[in-house]
Amino acid sequence: MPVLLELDHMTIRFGGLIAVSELNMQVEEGKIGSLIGPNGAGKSTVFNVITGIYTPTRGKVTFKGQNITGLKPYAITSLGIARTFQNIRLFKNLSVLDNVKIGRHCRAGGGIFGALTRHPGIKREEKTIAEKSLSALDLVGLTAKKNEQARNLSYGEQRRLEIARALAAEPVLLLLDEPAAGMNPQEKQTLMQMILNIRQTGVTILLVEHDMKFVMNISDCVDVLDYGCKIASGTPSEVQKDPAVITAYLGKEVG
Amino acid sequence: MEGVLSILTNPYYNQVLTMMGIFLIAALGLHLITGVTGQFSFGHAAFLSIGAYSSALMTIYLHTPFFLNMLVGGLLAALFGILLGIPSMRLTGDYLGITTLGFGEIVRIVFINTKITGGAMGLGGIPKETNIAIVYILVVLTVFSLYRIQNSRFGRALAAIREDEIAAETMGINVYWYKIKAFAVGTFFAGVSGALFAHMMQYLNPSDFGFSRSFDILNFVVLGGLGSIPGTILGTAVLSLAPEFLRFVKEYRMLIYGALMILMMIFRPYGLLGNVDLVRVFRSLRSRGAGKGTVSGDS
Amino acid sequence: AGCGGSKDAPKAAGGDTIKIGFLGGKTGAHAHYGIETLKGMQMAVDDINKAGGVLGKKLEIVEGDHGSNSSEAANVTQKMITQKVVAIVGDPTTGITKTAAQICQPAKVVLLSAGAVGTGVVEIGDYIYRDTLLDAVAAPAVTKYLSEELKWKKVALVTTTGLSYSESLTAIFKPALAKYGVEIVAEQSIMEKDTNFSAQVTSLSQKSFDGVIFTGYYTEGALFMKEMRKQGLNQVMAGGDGLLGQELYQLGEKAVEGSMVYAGFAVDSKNAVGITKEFIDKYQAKNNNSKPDMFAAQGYDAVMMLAEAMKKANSADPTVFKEALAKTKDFKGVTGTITFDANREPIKSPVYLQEVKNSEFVVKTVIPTA
Amino acid sequence: MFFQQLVNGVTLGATYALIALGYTMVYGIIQLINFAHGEVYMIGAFVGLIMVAVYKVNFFIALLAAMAVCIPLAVLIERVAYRPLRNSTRLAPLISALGVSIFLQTLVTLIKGDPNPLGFPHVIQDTVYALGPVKFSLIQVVILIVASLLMVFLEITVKYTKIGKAMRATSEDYETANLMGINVNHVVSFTFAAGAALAAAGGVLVGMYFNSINPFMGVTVGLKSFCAAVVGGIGSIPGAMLGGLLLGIAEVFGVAAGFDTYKEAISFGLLIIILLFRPTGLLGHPIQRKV
Amino acid sequence: MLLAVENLHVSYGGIRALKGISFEVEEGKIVALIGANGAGKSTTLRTICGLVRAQSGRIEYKGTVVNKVPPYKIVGMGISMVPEGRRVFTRLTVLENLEMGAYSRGSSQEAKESLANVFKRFPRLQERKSQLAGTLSGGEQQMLAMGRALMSRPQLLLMDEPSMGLAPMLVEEIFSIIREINNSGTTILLVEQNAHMALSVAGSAYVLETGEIALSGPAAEMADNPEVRKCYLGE
Ligand SMILES: Nc1ncnc2c1ncn2[C@@H]1O[C@H](COP(=O)(O)OP(=O)(O)OP(=O)(O)O)[C@@H](O)[C@H]1O
Ligand SMILES: Nc1ncnc2c1ncn2[C@@H]1O[C@H](COP(=O)(O)OP(=O)(O)OP(=O)(O)O)[C@@H](O)[C@H]1O
Ligand SMILES: CC(C)C[C@H](N)C(=O)O
Ligand SMILES: [Mg+2]
Ligand SMILES: [Mg+2]
Repeated sequence: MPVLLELDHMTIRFGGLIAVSELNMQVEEGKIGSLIGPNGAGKSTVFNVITGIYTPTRGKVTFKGQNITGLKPYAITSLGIARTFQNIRLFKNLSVLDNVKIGRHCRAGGGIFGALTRHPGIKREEKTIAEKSLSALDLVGLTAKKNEQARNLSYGEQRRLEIARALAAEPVLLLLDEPAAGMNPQEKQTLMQMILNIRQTGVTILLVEHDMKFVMNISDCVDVLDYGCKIASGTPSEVQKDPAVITAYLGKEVG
Repeated sequence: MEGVLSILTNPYYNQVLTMMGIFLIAALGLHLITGVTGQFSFGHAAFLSIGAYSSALMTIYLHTPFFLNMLVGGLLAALFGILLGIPSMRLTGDYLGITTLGFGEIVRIVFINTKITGGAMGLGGIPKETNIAIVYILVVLTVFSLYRIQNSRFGRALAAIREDEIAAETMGINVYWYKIKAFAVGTFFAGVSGALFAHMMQYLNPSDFGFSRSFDILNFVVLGGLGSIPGTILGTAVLSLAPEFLRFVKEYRMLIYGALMILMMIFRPYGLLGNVDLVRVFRSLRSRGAGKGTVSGDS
Repeated sequence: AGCGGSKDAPKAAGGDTIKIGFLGGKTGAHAHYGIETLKGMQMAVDDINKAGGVLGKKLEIVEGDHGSNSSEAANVTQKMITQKVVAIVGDPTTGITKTAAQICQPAKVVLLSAGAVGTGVVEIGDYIYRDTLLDAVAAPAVTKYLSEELKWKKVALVTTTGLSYSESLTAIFKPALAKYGVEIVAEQSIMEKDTNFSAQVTSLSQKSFDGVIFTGYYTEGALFMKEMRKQGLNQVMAGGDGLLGQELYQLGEKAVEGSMVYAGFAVDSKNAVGITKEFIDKYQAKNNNSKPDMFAAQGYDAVMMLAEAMKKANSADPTVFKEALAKTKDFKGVTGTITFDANREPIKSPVYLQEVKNSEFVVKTVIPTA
Repeated sequence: MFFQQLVNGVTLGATYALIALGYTMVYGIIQLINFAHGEVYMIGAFVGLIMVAVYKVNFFIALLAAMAVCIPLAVLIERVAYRPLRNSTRLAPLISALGVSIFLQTLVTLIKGDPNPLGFPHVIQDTVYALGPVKFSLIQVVILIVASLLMVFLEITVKYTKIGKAMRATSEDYETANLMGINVNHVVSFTFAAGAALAAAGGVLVGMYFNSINPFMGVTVGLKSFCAAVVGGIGSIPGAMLGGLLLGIAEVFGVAAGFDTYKEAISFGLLIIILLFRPTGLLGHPIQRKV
Repeated sequence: MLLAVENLHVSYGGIRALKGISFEVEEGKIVALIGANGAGKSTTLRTICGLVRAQSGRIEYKGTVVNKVPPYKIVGMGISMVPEGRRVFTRLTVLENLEMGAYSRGSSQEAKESLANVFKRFPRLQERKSQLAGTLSGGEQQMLAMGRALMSRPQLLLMDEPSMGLAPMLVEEIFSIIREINNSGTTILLVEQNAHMALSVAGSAYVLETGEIALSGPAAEMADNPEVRKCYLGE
């Protein structure tokens, strides 16, 4: 399998704090990769670097063979990377459906001119946006709430909306930052199935998650960070037996 | 019917309504910038003045047709809107607000100091081209355009920026570029409105475009209901007619006007039509009506 | 008529009064001018009505307060026109007069400003008039006096930028000063509503000059002089009717003692005679003994001139009596004599040059211009 | 000449700073550009004038009286016009603040009878000191000292006292501040009270210095002071002082350098330039982007 | 009974979030509240704190009805909350956040002790005590939110998903902390998605479903209930 995303000696510091240090990491196309590690290890920071919110102090990010270090977030999204946020960032006063439609922004092209004229091309485009958005909502089970304002959803519903919004972009690579947080086991189960389905459609997924059962069940490979450094990498079963990972993160073997 | 006719023929009503229409166009422009995109702009009057002076000068010196001058006025205002949009790349919220306010004042002072605009003495001799028909045709066009813009990919992107810039950017929206576009479109309408104003008043003075004018227009947008086109229309109507209706209270007028602003905000914190989904209201009214009228209801 | 049963019908049909509009700010920044003008107008209307009115009808004032805001001024002007005024007196300031003129001219309603002195007013059309002492007439006369009688050789010129009135007055003073050989050693500008002039005065303190020509309004004038005294400068200032108002010495206190203000009207208690004296007495009786100023007097004269024109033309129709108005010659008003020249600009005499003495305006000299 | 202009600039700047402190306080806590602050300042000036002119009291009593009127006034304004709008859009309280502004300007005009300015009697002697060629007056010194003292006092209050910390917590998240046991309403009222005390002091001092007060005096000075607060970094108390001084000095030197016709543009021009380089003002905290 | 909730109705505009729930929290116990997304768990806690007003029903704390008591007074009465989504004061430092937690406490000596205690439990917070809370990682913020609530030494602690976003080791740690706090006399009402852990520490539990209490009983019994096992324990 070809490598889709590659981090090369990626380092980022905040003042005196080195949040991520010399990280080398690869995500293969079509796989589900996971990034785990203790709180404050630098996982979200890695996401922020990949999506262009932070510029790394050192090192390089390559996506589909293209160097994307330092590109603006919107440019990176257009290349096919979509994400969710650990601290939910929805468009709170917009409807659930509009949230998802905005997620599809980068897959459409209508501008002011199109808005004013609504020529057939635009009508078609709008129709596709609506269809795809609805099907993304359907996937996360929020169809019934499509006209609700996003702010009125409960925490777990908001998380799922975030996923739908990211999916609407039809990304090549989907970054999920703790998607299962705030969900109960049954909901997690559904979510897991959902992620597997998404992968099935050819989307590569990189996951940050603290629920080990979840991670171990669906990941193809796992990278472990601690204090910004990579301490292990491999298949779930390899990683969960790794003594370094156990002392730093798991505390005990999980099964 | 007679009432409508008398409004059109009575020069006073005509005047008041025309003025209202002119400011409505400007307010709708600001609605796009502030209501939809969420960018504070406290210097909208500056763009009116740019449109007003440029189109007046073109009429006076180049004798070009009014519609061309109005268009140029709009475009010129948009050009400055873009210029002002550029700092908005780095500034947010109140910082942007105060910058636009400063920009507005600077523009006014520049006009005071320019010869060709008559400086503080003002610019007279502008032919009267504006009339109520032209104004309301343009109002309709503006409403139509804004309605379409708001319900499009472009409009949704602007709303996303208002809600959360970082998230918007992560959705692939080039936030800076879109903000600039919003400024350009919004200030274009201000420029057009300014051109209409110039050819209505026939005499321009920089003091017509001070910050109190900017805040008036902002009032229209906020009191009507941020982000809502019908709200902006209602806000403009109420606030431009209020001073006229309040004329009888004489010197207490501004006292009442100020109190009215406070009360309206307190009782409708999201504006008169903020949080009212007109489409839903309309639909429910219609479906109720349909339910009454037909026995074998279809959908 | 009458079939509609509208409330307006009897009024329009009745027409037993002749309506004259008042345009000005009763509120807002320039309220003082508006309020005084209205007082003068009211006195004139009362006098005329007592004497039997005009053409057998009584005069009535329709008030149009615009709060010193120009787009509102346009609205109220239009409103008064729909209320069937035959003439409007106002606005006291040049800027708003120009706005209103654009509406009155095509509506064929006479506009007679009792205050506007700036340029480009009567040029708007043949329905537009004013009864003020023009700066173009007064400033040169005063300059001559300053140079020849008071021996001013060097002056500092202070302008309020952004204020139409001040800028045009400065433009008139400059050639006049040159003509009478007075050198401008320093020019400074200030803004309306400014309260701090330390920078300008510090700059002036580097120069030597005999006096200050100040072309703005009294508030800034008073504070400017105060700052001068604070920084140890002792020159006095001279300026136009913008400085006229008791606020000048109330605010300026000792600092404005000796400063000079010219106007088309002043209460010259010792020498006032005839209608002028009557006017002053009547005003004082009505207003707690305070003295009338130029705006009240000009407001009074404006109504009187209109009434006379109507009588002469034997018509209250503006299209008719405007002809008579344009021919006004040697009209004897409380402010002096007024004649409209070929361009319908008022030729007024005399110029009252007043001086602040013991916190009061006293007439220093009366300069005839004719 | 240079030093004289510097003295001019510093004094002007100190008056801006005095009022800017009030803006910054209130902004810092409830993120509201309290446009009515200028009017509270205006009313403070009028109260001071009445006390001095009618009741012939001395300067300090006048100052206290002005505060005694302005504090409840500002607290009332918050109660009536802002509190009901706490959870609505950011612009809503801004508009009602403008409403309050218009209301108070008109009210004072009506009570006074006309909008014309009044002079301020001399309660602080007009003594002029000379330091070489540079002259300055007692009132200038008083303004500078009062502004500096207030700045230090406020900074200490906000940074190190319990109520100060409560203010900062409140400024960020009402609801959670509530959950800490903070009576948010009290904190906000306290902030307005402090802001009003500053405005009252500003009104009396500036009224005395400029020698003229009128019902609309709050508008321009208010706007420029707000500019000063932003230049310094709104929310930052030393920032307000720095911004005020900077604007005052720039304005005075701009005029001295012959840009007098652009005087009003100077502060705004400076504001824009500074914000372009420091988007959150000179001493403002840069906004952290962490998601 | 420390807390008694009776027939509580809450709605947001037109949305009915709680449709008449009743439950009790006995002094010294841990009570768990579990349920699916949107069931109304957070709403319940927010209503107890006074952040949301109830349409009808009663909330009785130590024998007094607290329905209309403003939140800051409720805190003064000894209730404190770890809110959903952390809600740390992002522009305050870690230390200042913790100090805010002790706001309602009079004695600074007690506050000092509490602080030492919190730092002992979460050494990471001590490491970062002068970092702005907004720049902490998600889990660090969660620790801070916990620490902050502990600073006030409440009698009744409401916790809204305290384990969310925490690494596995810390999850264990948090639950042992919960037990510890409880042992030292604090009563706890715990909302958790991690039902497994929640039921293991709790004495009794309630299951919320779309605004109504669907099940209730001793925690151990609930953990054995097949319905609960299927829906909330993922088996
Ligand atoms: N802007 C910033 N300034 C200072 N420190 C920062 C900043 N952003 C992150 N950090 C620090 O960098 C470290 C890594 O943070 P990050 O959010 O990546 O952790 P994480 O692995 O996602 O943890 P968690 O699982 O708790 O979410 C943390 O200790 C955090 O405090
Ligand atoms: N502010 C609000 N406005 C309108 N509706 C709301 C609001 N907050 C919550 N709701 C609705 O109330 C219901 C209950 O929400 P609540 O947050 O209490 O659920 P929850 O049980 O805590 O869910 P989760 O596990 O997802 O946090 C949901 O349907 C939600 O959509
Ligand atoms: C009020 C007056 C000072 C006005 C001045 N005469 C003008 O024409 O504007
Ligand atoms: Mg994280
Ligand atoms: Mg919840």
